Amino acid sequence: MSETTTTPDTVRVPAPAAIEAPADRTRRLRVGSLMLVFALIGLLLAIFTNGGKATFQLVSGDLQNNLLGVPAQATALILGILGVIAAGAYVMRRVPQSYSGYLATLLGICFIGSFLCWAAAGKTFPLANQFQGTLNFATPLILGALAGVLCERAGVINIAIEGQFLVGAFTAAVVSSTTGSSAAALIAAALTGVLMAVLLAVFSIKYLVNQVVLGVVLVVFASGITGYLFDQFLQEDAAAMNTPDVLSAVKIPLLGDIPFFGPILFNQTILVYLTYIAVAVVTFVLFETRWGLRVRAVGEHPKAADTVGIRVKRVRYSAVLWAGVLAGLGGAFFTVGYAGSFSKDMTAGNGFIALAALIMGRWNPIGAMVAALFFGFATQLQSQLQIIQTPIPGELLLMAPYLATIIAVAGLVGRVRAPKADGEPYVTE
Amino acid sequence: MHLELSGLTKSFGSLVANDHIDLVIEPGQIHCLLGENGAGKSTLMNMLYGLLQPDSGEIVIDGAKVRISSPSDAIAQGIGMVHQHFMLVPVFTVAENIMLGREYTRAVGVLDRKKADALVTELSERYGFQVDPEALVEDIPVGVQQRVEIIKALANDARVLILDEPTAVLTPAEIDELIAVMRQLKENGTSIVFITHKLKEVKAIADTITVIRRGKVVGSAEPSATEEELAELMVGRAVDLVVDKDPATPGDTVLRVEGLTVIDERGFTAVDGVDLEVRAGEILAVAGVQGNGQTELAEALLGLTPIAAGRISLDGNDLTGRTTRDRLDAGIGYVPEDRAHDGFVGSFTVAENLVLDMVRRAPFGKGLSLRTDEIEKNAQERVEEFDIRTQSTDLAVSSLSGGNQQKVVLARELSRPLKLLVASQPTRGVDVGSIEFLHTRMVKERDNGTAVLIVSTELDEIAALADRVAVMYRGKVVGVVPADTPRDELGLMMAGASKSEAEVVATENPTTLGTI
Amino acid sequence: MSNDTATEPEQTPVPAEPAKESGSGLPNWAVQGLVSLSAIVLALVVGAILIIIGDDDVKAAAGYFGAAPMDTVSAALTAVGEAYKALFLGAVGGVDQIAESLTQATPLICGGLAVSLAFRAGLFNIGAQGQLIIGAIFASYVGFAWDLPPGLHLLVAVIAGLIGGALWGGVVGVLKARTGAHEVIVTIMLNYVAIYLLVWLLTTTTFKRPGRDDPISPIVKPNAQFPQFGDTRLHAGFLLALLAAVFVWWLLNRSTVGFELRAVGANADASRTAGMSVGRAYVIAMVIAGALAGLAGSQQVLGTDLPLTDGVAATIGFDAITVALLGRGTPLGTVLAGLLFGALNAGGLQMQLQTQTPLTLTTVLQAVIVLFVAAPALVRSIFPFLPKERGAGAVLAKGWNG
Amino acid sequence: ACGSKPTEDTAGGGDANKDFKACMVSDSGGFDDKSFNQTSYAGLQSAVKEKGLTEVKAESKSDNDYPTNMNAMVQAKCNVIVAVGFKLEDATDKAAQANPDIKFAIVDSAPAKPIANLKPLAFNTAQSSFQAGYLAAAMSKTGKVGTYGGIKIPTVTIFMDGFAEGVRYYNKQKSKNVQVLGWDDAKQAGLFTGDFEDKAKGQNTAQNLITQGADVIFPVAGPSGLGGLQAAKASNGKVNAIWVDTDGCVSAAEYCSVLISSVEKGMDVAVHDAVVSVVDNKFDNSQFIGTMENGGTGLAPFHEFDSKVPADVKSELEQIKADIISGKITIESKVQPKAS
Ligand SMILES: Nc1ncnc2c1ncn2[C@@H]1O[C@H](COP(=O)(O)OP(=O)(O)OP(=O)(O)O)[C@@H](O)[C@H]1O
Ligand SMILES: Nc1ncnc2c1ncn2[C@@H]1O[C@H](COP(=O)(O)OP(=O)(O)OP(=O)(O)O)[C@@H](O)[C@H]1O
Ligand SMILES: [Mg+2]
Ligand SMILES: [Mg+2]
Repeated sequence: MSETTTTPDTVRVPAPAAIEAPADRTRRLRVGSLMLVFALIGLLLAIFTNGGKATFQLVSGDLQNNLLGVPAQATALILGILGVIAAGAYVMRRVPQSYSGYLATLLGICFIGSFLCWAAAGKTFPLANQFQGTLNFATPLILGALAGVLCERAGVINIAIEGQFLVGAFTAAVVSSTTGSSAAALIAAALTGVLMAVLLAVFSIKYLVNQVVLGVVLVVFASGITGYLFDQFLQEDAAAMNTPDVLSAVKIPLLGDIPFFGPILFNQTILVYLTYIAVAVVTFVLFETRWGLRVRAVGEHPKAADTVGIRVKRVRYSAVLWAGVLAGLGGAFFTVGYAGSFSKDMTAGNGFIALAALIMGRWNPIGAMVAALFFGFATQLQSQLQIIQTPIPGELLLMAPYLATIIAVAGLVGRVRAPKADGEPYVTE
Repeated sequence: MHLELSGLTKSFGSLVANDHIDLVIEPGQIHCLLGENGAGKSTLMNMLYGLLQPDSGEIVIDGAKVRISSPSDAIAQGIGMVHQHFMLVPVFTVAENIMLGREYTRAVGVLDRKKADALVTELSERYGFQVDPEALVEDIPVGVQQRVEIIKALANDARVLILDEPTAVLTPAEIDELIAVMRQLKENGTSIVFITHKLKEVKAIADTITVIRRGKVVGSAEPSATEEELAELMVGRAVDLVVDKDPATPGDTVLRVEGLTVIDERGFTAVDGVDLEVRAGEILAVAGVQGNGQTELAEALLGLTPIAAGRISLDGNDLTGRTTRDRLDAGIGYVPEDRAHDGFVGSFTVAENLVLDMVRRAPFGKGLSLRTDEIEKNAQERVEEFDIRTQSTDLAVSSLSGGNQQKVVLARELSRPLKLLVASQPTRGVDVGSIEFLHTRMVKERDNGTAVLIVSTELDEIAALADRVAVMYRGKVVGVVPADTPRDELGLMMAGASKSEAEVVATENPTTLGTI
Repeated sequence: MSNDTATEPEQTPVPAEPAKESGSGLPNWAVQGLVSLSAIVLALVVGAILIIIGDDDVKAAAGYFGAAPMDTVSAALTAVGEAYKALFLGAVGGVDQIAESLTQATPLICGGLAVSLAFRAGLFNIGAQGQLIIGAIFASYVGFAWDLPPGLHLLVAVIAGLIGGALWGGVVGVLKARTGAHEVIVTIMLNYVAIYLLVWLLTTTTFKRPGRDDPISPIVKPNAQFPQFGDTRLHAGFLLALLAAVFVWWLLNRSTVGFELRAVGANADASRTAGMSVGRAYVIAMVIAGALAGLAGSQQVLGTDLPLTDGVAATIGFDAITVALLGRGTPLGTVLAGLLFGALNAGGLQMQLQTQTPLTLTTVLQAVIVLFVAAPALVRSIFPFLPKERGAGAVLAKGWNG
Repeated sequence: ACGSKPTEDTAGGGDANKDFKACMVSDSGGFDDKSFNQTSYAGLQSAVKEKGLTEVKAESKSDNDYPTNMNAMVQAKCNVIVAVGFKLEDATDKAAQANPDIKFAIVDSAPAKPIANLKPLAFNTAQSSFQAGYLAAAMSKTGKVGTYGGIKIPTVTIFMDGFAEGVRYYNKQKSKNVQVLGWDDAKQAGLFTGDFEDKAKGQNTAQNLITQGADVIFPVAGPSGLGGLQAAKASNGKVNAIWVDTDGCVSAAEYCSVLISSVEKGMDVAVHDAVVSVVDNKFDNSQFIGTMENGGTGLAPFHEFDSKVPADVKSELEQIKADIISGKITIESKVQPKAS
């Protein structure tokens, strides 16, 4: 065969730098205008920042010592200008496309920086506590979103995270109260998470029920059943059934002594450490192991997996059930992991936020974690701002995390692509 | 391996797709299966591969009766299959796709990617393919994807290899390459079942030919039989393989494309400064290997893909930047390349699909309301006119066979007055009988004075239809040549040679198919 | 979901058979009805188990189970019997009860239609709750703050509710069309924004009831209220809900717009190729879906005379999703499912009143009914004598990618 | 406390008035809200027990259920119907007007114009919250105390108002500068979690107050407020809390160790009295306003803190009580119930 007759692997040549793909251009303008708006708001805030110092707390729980004072307006201005430069550079295509993510991140940091200088001018902003609270809010969201990642990578939509949270929270509380063992509580929560997952798996994989609605129904079911059992049992004998022990924080030597982030990240409960491990493990397993390869294959193209001898349904079952473990543990956070006793519907929609985080994170474990942290950060920020009192009305602050998510999704994340076979049952003749 | 299928039967609902089929595949033989669209070839092979379970009948391998209840059983029996529709995970790399199901792992199930890469490299070298193990499948051209499919089947050391229409997306040169591989395998004792609609290929390689019609074996033929004989056996009537057509009488320029450039989502140049003209009453065929920008060119003409530069005009009216709706209204008809993806809504009925791009205009839409009676009337007329084989116009289009689905799309596009018809791969995977009809219709459209632009990778089709041929390579038009340019020359130009180079090489190096 | 939301033939090789008759000779709708009835029976069995577990008399009798096992059994039977009798009579035991069931069904039907319609266009509208809240705010404001002649006032208030819901839904459609923002995220977030918006509005003098500090608005003026049927709570909004169902049916099956919505929902690529604007279809679908949810909100404030409070939407927007599934995404099915849920809600209240069975049991019952109805194969494996339905067996599933 | 006791269980008062039906409708919070529904229900139960009545109760799951449940009660031929919460106002007014023979009472609300057979029960919890503020300020070591609410509504902010005023009073009396975090009664702006369910969020919110230095937390957020108690408990003795509505050492006993006291809103007493007045034929429709004077609101016992609260603080609290009753101390909160 002569050289000329074989087709090369790639027939496309990269476009010359002078010509921008229309899709890129649209994206650049969309993201760029959003960045510019935020950069200008940042600058404007800087202009209206009071003189005086903005003080930031650097060690969690300590508001007397370890403070960092900065001249509020000057700092805000510098950050504001930096932000405008970053946004400008992006919009004017002054840096290669591949750096645009860094620019957006830089702008984000600048914006939050000038915003905080503005809000904290003349006051003390608990910076370490900001991250501490972010982690508190994000932990169950991360576990829930990871559960979603596992399910959906295998092609099963999981809207039932909220339901899994609820039963996990419920059982953890009951088991901890009755046995006094936190380990038993966590295991029981994981198991009931799996039980919900069994329902999800059987009805979607075997009975081909529409998975979106199935998830919603399971949430209703979980709310109903935990509510009913709460009414009939926990309520009658709260002392015996609903007084769980809350996990205590365990400081990790060395890591816990790292300045600033050490005490925040490494003086936590076992459940939080499990969450870190889960992010790493799910990422590794999904992308580096045989099982992960198969999970992703059945979520993208189940028939192709079938033709190479993979038992599609079995892989899907295993992924959904493992996801149940994670979601159940996420539920345990609400009781034994953090807040103690169970109360009706106490997960208060967090499962749906986890779902949003999973989509926002593009079905990627790390992405989902970042999205969960983003949401946790926003929620914690609004709570802290309500305390230090800013000119922003409290009602608006309450909406802010949700609005911020919409802005982030519409402005930055844009179109996301789910695993191709996500939500589609695999039927063989 | 001696493989015997006896009395295999499979029905889907009331349709008997395979009706007591007997077939013997001898070791080291290339066995061709021929049949119309929907004859039941894939169904038969899917049963052999464990994807479908036969209702009755048995499979005997080397004298022993076996039960193949899943693809893993088939793989264990030494059966490999290249499926008609790619069974590749687009977001995986080539190596990942090849090791899927038989992964190389180190401790605790951790993938050993190096080993998989090495295997891909080794196999590609053994069979003379060029495949990058690290490339994502969705980023490589279909021709290369087809090779990945073949490597995947070979990696299992299959003793029986089923190839279900592997050549539909290959260039003549690539087909030649594949034929060489098949011969090499055959020499090593591998049996091959080969399904194709291209009779030339059958004649070039088959040891045995079995013809299936409507789920039954209707006979066998010798490789020496003529194409006409084979076609007649398949379709059950005489088929005219050459389209009767008068020379074109081109009128004014209808479509004018200037400097058209398309950048795809990944930032690659898909169409690179293309200039084209199509005149009323002529058929311009755009030839090229899949993935060289023809798809994007056609989509850009319809406004389905945004363009980075250039100008498109129809009858002198600038269409650049107009919506797809506007372009359809301006008189462009469009037959997309992937019918199930872009051509019709599978769950909609035949009648609904026949008005898919016309619901808003009279007589089908009146104000906001839909005139269901008119839609039904139209459906009856089109089904009649285009001989669409369906039990009812209320059936979902997805239940029709590929050829009939294609007729639905074509019938719809030709049922309104057109200035320009753009048809991509109008007969891909369609059997000879239907091809004959579809070709005749397109020529008729030309004769009515419509400008026709056909995008095709099939040289047969180009030869049958084109008045002029534009060859595309890497997004550029490498030459516009007369319709009677020899196949081998066209093939070379499709691989990037200029016309003059192609002329020289083609005479020195004739290909198998080019000379038949 | 009905058959025609199926995906590409490649991915969902479930045969779409034309047969209108089942294997047993029964028409398909009859078979579906039988399966649904069996599902309800099964759900009641599950509910009975929960009632028995939770019942105090049974617990007491179980304490001496060894001595007199029949006591436990009879206590269990009594508990279940009484609870279900109350449930049944509470739902359909008389004119008042039926009227109550229909009243409860009214917003569920409209909400269910909002979810179904979006579904048919390939969108997951988890945001009926938020759309309903905004609809209620608009309708209520026009109802209590404006003065208009009879008839006109009601009309304007209903239209305001439609507009409110349509705006809230439209935002989702526009964001999806213009930026690709996933509607699931946006609708979830907008639900929260809507409720916080409502809570905030209720602290303003514009919305607060004069002379009161509580976050409660005035009741709409009589001119803006739906006429009531006799002295039941049932109001003309119910007829409007039925009308809405007819409208949705017409829209989906007999209008050009609906044709395009369905086409986009079933195959967006082919629709784009056929010259339809997919983005526009998303916007239209979400605007209409939002308007339908907004109508449900208006029915809350204009029909049942509820003032605006933070609980005016109850959980209707979420229940609507299950109603839509139960109704398989068709208008008629949604109406029937809405009626069933309304009856369960009304009956559930009576059940708790008479037998002190917690309302959470109704919630469980509703969820379990939907689970069984959605999985006919499961029901059939429990009741093997049920005839088979031909064609669409299970409710077809569909993925995120539309 | 609450449960599904069989209705015929009338032990205590015998069944002297077995035909007398005392009924109650909850708002959508349900009878297990560890807050006003639960407390009101306790009052109903005690009246039932004392007088040997028959109890009927209906929980509402949503706003939709109020008229329905109210009608059901009328249909059940109740002698007295108690509605819990301002959201039931419309349904209650309507039922009361249509059924002049039945007596009604409503907690936390009042009809625009008095209705002959409807007795409004209101509570000036700002008074005892004032004491709570004073107590918190006195007990604070850091000089900062914190409060947060569920949703910004008067029944919540009335506690926060009183609390803030009490702290201010303490500062004035003692020339101290104890700060209130989470509520500025002048601006009527402060810290809210946005709902009453999310316990974890409540806890985190309390944690944010603690970080800012608060060592006494006053959560006014129902179950979400329990999260605040959990945050105090997790501080290992550094932070304590004051509960609202009921005596927290009874309703949320697991947190008793961190509860200095609770602001009791005597809904149980008021409901009990209203029901009993009907039984005894002494019903009148005048608005009951629970004050410190009539015992309708007050500080709960100190329980485990009894020894930790200095004696002089205890006596100062008594003095404050007397001064509020006598009018010497006036509370400014605008959301205090006004006698109608
Ligand atoms: N999963 C299925 N459900 C229902 N009918 C089916 C199914 N698969 C195939 N059929 C029907 O069975 C018949 C045989 O189909 P088959 O795929 O075997 O044809 P084929 O010979 O491979 O055709 P082609 O040349 O187009 O590939 C067709 O009529 C087809 O419509
Ligand atoms: N659910 C179904 N119901 C009825 N027929 C089906 C169904 N799914 C697939 N088919 C039909 O089975 C036939 C064989 O499928 P296959 O995938 O081999 O397509 P095909 O006809 O060969 O098309 P192509 O020419 O595109 O390869 C097709 O005609 C297809 O329409
Ligand atoms: Mg085939
Ligand atoms: Mg084919």
